[in-house]
Amino acid sequence: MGMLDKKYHDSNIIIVSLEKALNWARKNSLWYEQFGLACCAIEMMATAASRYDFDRFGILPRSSPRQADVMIVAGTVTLKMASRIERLYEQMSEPRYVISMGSCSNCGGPYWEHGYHVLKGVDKVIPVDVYVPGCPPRPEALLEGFLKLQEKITGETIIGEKDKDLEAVKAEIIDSNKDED
Amino acid sequence: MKTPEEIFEHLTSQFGEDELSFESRDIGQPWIAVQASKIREVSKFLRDEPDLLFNTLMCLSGVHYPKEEELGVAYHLNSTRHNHSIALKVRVPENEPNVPSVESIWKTANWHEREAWDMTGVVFDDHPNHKRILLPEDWEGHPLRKDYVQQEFYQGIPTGE
Amino acid sequence: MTINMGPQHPSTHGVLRLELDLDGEVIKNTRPNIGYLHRCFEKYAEKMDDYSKVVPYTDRMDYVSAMNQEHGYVIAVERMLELEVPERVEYIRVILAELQRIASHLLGIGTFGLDLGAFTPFLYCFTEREKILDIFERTSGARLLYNYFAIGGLIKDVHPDFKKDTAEFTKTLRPVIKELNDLLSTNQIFIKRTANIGVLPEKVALNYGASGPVLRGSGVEWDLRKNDPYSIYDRFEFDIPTGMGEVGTIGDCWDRYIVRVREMEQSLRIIEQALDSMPDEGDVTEAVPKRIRPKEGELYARTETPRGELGYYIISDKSASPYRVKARAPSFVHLGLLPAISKGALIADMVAIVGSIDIVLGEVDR
Amino acid sequence: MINFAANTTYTLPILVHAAIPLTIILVYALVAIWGERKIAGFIQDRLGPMNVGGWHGWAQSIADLLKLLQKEDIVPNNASRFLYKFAPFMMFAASYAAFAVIPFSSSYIGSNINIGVFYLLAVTSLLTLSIIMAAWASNNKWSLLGGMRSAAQMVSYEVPTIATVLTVIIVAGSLNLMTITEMQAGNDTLGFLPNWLIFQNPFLIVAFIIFFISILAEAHRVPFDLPESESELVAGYQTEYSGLRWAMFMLAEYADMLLLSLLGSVLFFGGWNSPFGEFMAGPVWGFFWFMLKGLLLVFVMMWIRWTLPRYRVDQLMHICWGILIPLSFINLVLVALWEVIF
Repeated sequence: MGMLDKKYHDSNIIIVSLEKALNWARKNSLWYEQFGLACCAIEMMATAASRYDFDRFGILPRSSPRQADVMIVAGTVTLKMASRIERLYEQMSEPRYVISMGSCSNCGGPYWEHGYHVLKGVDKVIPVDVYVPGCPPRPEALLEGFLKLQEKITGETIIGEKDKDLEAVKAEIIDSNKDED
Repeated sequence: MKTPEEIFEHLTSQFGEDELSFESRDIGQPWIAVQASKIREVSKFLRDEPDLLFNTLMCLSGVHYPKEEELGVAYHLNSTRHNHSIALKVRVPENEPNVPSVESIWKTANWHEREAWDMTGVVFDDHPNHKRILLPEDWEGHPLRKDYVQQEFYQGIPTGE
Repeated sequence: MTINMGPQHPSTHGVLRLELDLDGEVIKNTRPNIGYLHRCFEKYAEKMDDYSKVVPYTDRMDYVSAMNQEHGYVIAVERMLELEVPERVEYIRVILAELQRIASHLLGIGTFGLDLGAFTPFLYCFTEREKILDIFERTSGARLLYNYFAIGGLIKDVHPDFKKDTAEFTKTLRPVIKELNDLLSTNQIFIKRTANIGVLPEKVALNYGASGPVLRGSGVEWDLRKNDPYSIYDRFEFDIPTGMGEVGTIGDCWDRYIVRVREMEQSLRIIEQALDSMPDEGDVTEAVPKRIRPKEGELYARTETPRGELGYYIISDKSASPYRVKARAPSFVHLGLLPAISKGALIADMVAIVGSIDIVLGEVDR
Repeated sequence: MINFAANTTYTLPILVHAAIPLTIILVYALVAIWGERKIAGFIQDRLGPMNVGGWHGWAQSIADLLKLLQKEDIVPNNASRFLYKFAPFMMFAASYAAFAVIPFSSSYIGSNINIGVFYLLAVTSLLTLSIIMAAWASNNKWSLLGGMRSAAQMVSYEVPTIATVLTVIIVAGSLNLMTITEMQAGNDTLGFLPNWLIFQNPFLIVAFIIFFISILAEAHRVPFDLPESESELVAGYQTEYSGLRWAMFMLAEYADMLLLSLLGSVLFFGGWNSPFGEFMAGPVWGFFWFMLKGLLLVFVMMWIRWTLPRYRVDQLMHICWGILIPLSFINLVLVALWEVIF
């Protein structure tokens, strides 16, 4: 992901250290898009407020999607809202991340069975990086979600996943399948 | 402060007993059943009569009665002046669900009636903005009908799991 | 010029969309568009196979004042069952409901300030709100949506320190209200932004079905806790604050705001009285029925939530699940009167008006 | 024929002169953005940045900047492409160019020209133009509204700013910022106070208050931050900007804030003069005092930002045309009279 995505075929020492610096900057400056959908938005606000204080981790709200890095889908996504969420996601500038906060946006939550107007999981319309479970999740859980996202960013490369890494991943999957058998 | 029975008496003295009836069940509150064609006149009378002065419409709800193949609209009125309240009820057949709008009497009915149309499919005549309110305009069906079948896709997005 | 405010906009308090017809910055016409959070509450209430299973869904309607939502619903069902609730339960419910009212008003005031550009009071309000949430958490185990009121009682007894915690909190809140008054209520910029803005005359308010602080801000002394007493509210002494047009016209944004601030003080009074006379012993679950099957009939029960009159219209058909539950949400009604009071205002005023009627979209769309 | 030798003699000093204010601006912006978050945290009972880089999150702004460099550069559909791309750079150039006439220390000034004040005010007027450019080019209604507000606000508030600057010029009798600073040296006022202009004439205190209110509006700070008021206009004229271009706007805003504060300290608080006469004076100390005075004013701006709500557009204009402008002109006359009499 990012501006140099897959432009180089091979990594070297310069690219690796540049990669580290860029990842460090990205993970430490996650500005989230300031919009909430439902109950979870209140907990999101509580996380930004004095007691939990998002700003400690450099997380700031931005009201314009253009300047945001991460979208917190905080609350129930309805079918009427789904296309708007999609558009908001498209308006965000790359590199962008999505945190799905709460059961509703993970899978429909309590509105799973008879909720005719509820989208059963926001991942049906946009890709999600981190799922935070809970109804609503506690502020600590949301912070944990951000820490997980930071971990994920640390592992990103500017030249795309190396081929041998892919092979290793494949081998791992085959191994784990064997264990299950 | 008047009891529902007194309010009913007051109403019958004005409109006669043909279009009104006083109903109640085992528990809960009684209500006055009104013919659909009369609801606007009755409402206006209830609002303006000095002894009644029902100046607010608290709630307006649509109900579906599949057994009788009817739709109902319940009006809950309240008077802040006399501190009494009453429920009115209108029943219309499913195939011709037209009820006169009371929007001109209580402005709050505007959104409530739109919601009743949206959820149960009662049509309110002379409503200034008779559109769906909660669901999108291109939604199929009225969800709070007992025979409602959920559509599978909305604009290409699956509504189920 | 027509402009879309929302569904993603910093000051629409959720997913409200307002279509504004503008002439420069002056608003010619407002068309609220709602339904972006329609979560099918009424359908769920019908589909649940037990009356008590509806309670968690009432929480999620007005998620800022979940206790009050539950209170309204359990009262409605208890009236259908003609159920007597133990004394201790009533006291605990009233204390929790009033604490929730304070928490909700704190949030409303804070976000109102935020809409007008004052960021710091918002965080001060949240700090106080966290203290209330701590009490709720120790009592029910949850921070936001509690599912704590059961039909006929409570899910479980309160925390042993409940009385102590609450009494402590009531002492710490009063200085904070004073600080808020210094920071916002008497701030000249704040007054300039809110006085004479979005004036809602008494007659219009009643015709549009307004209730709660919005109606009281227009000078009508109408509070269901006094005018149609439910639970044990008739035992307590408290005043109904109303808008008096101290800095502008009666029914302007400042009046609606100050009513909320003053209501917090009244809630504190109720809590203190209830703490004094609350019985210490008693089983809170003794009256909870095993099986809930009301007889045939229907009723409309209303309670006073922080936002206004919350009504539940419940029809029972002798089965175990309700035939129809309609929730009359105050925010829904208040949003309906937005076009009437926003004509001729500026965009900046629009933000103030939406903030002053203090809507929660979960309740608007249900 | 090009004379290379002559060229180097000219270009090298120019480059050095250009680099010094740029470094100051960049370092200041990184510190100020971090500082503002810390100050906001302190006012709001929280901590502010804590994790990035170790001690109190000192590297926070660096991370932000590095991240903004990586962001995608979006140009909206139907935007006026050239204007859209050019506006942020023009805005930064405007505030950067104005630093040329600021006397940072007794021995350093970018360009010691005789019409320094005039040049500064003229160049900063470009800010308005670039904001309108950005707003109009974005093809977004919120941006446009922000741009119109900004144009009205900045053009209006330039009048009281200039009127108060004029009062100082009447007292100082020079348009050269270096000369104005030099004449404020010494500690003779009432026997112990420094010879700063604010102590020279009681009406200059009024002038300073008007000046400070006006620069709050010029720098778009609360309670006058209408062009980008978050809760009303999403992000005003910056709504469509992302990544580096948006960073340029932020940089320009912060640079503008410092520029106006420094101008204030030159005009009213003696510029690089030490408050203790000869004690701790000299070119290096001069730079220290000068920045300290400027940053103090910046701090007050931040303090106000986190305390007050914001005004409405029409109220803002009323304050300007109804109160500040008449007051500043009356004050101008009074200052002149005072100078004639004493």
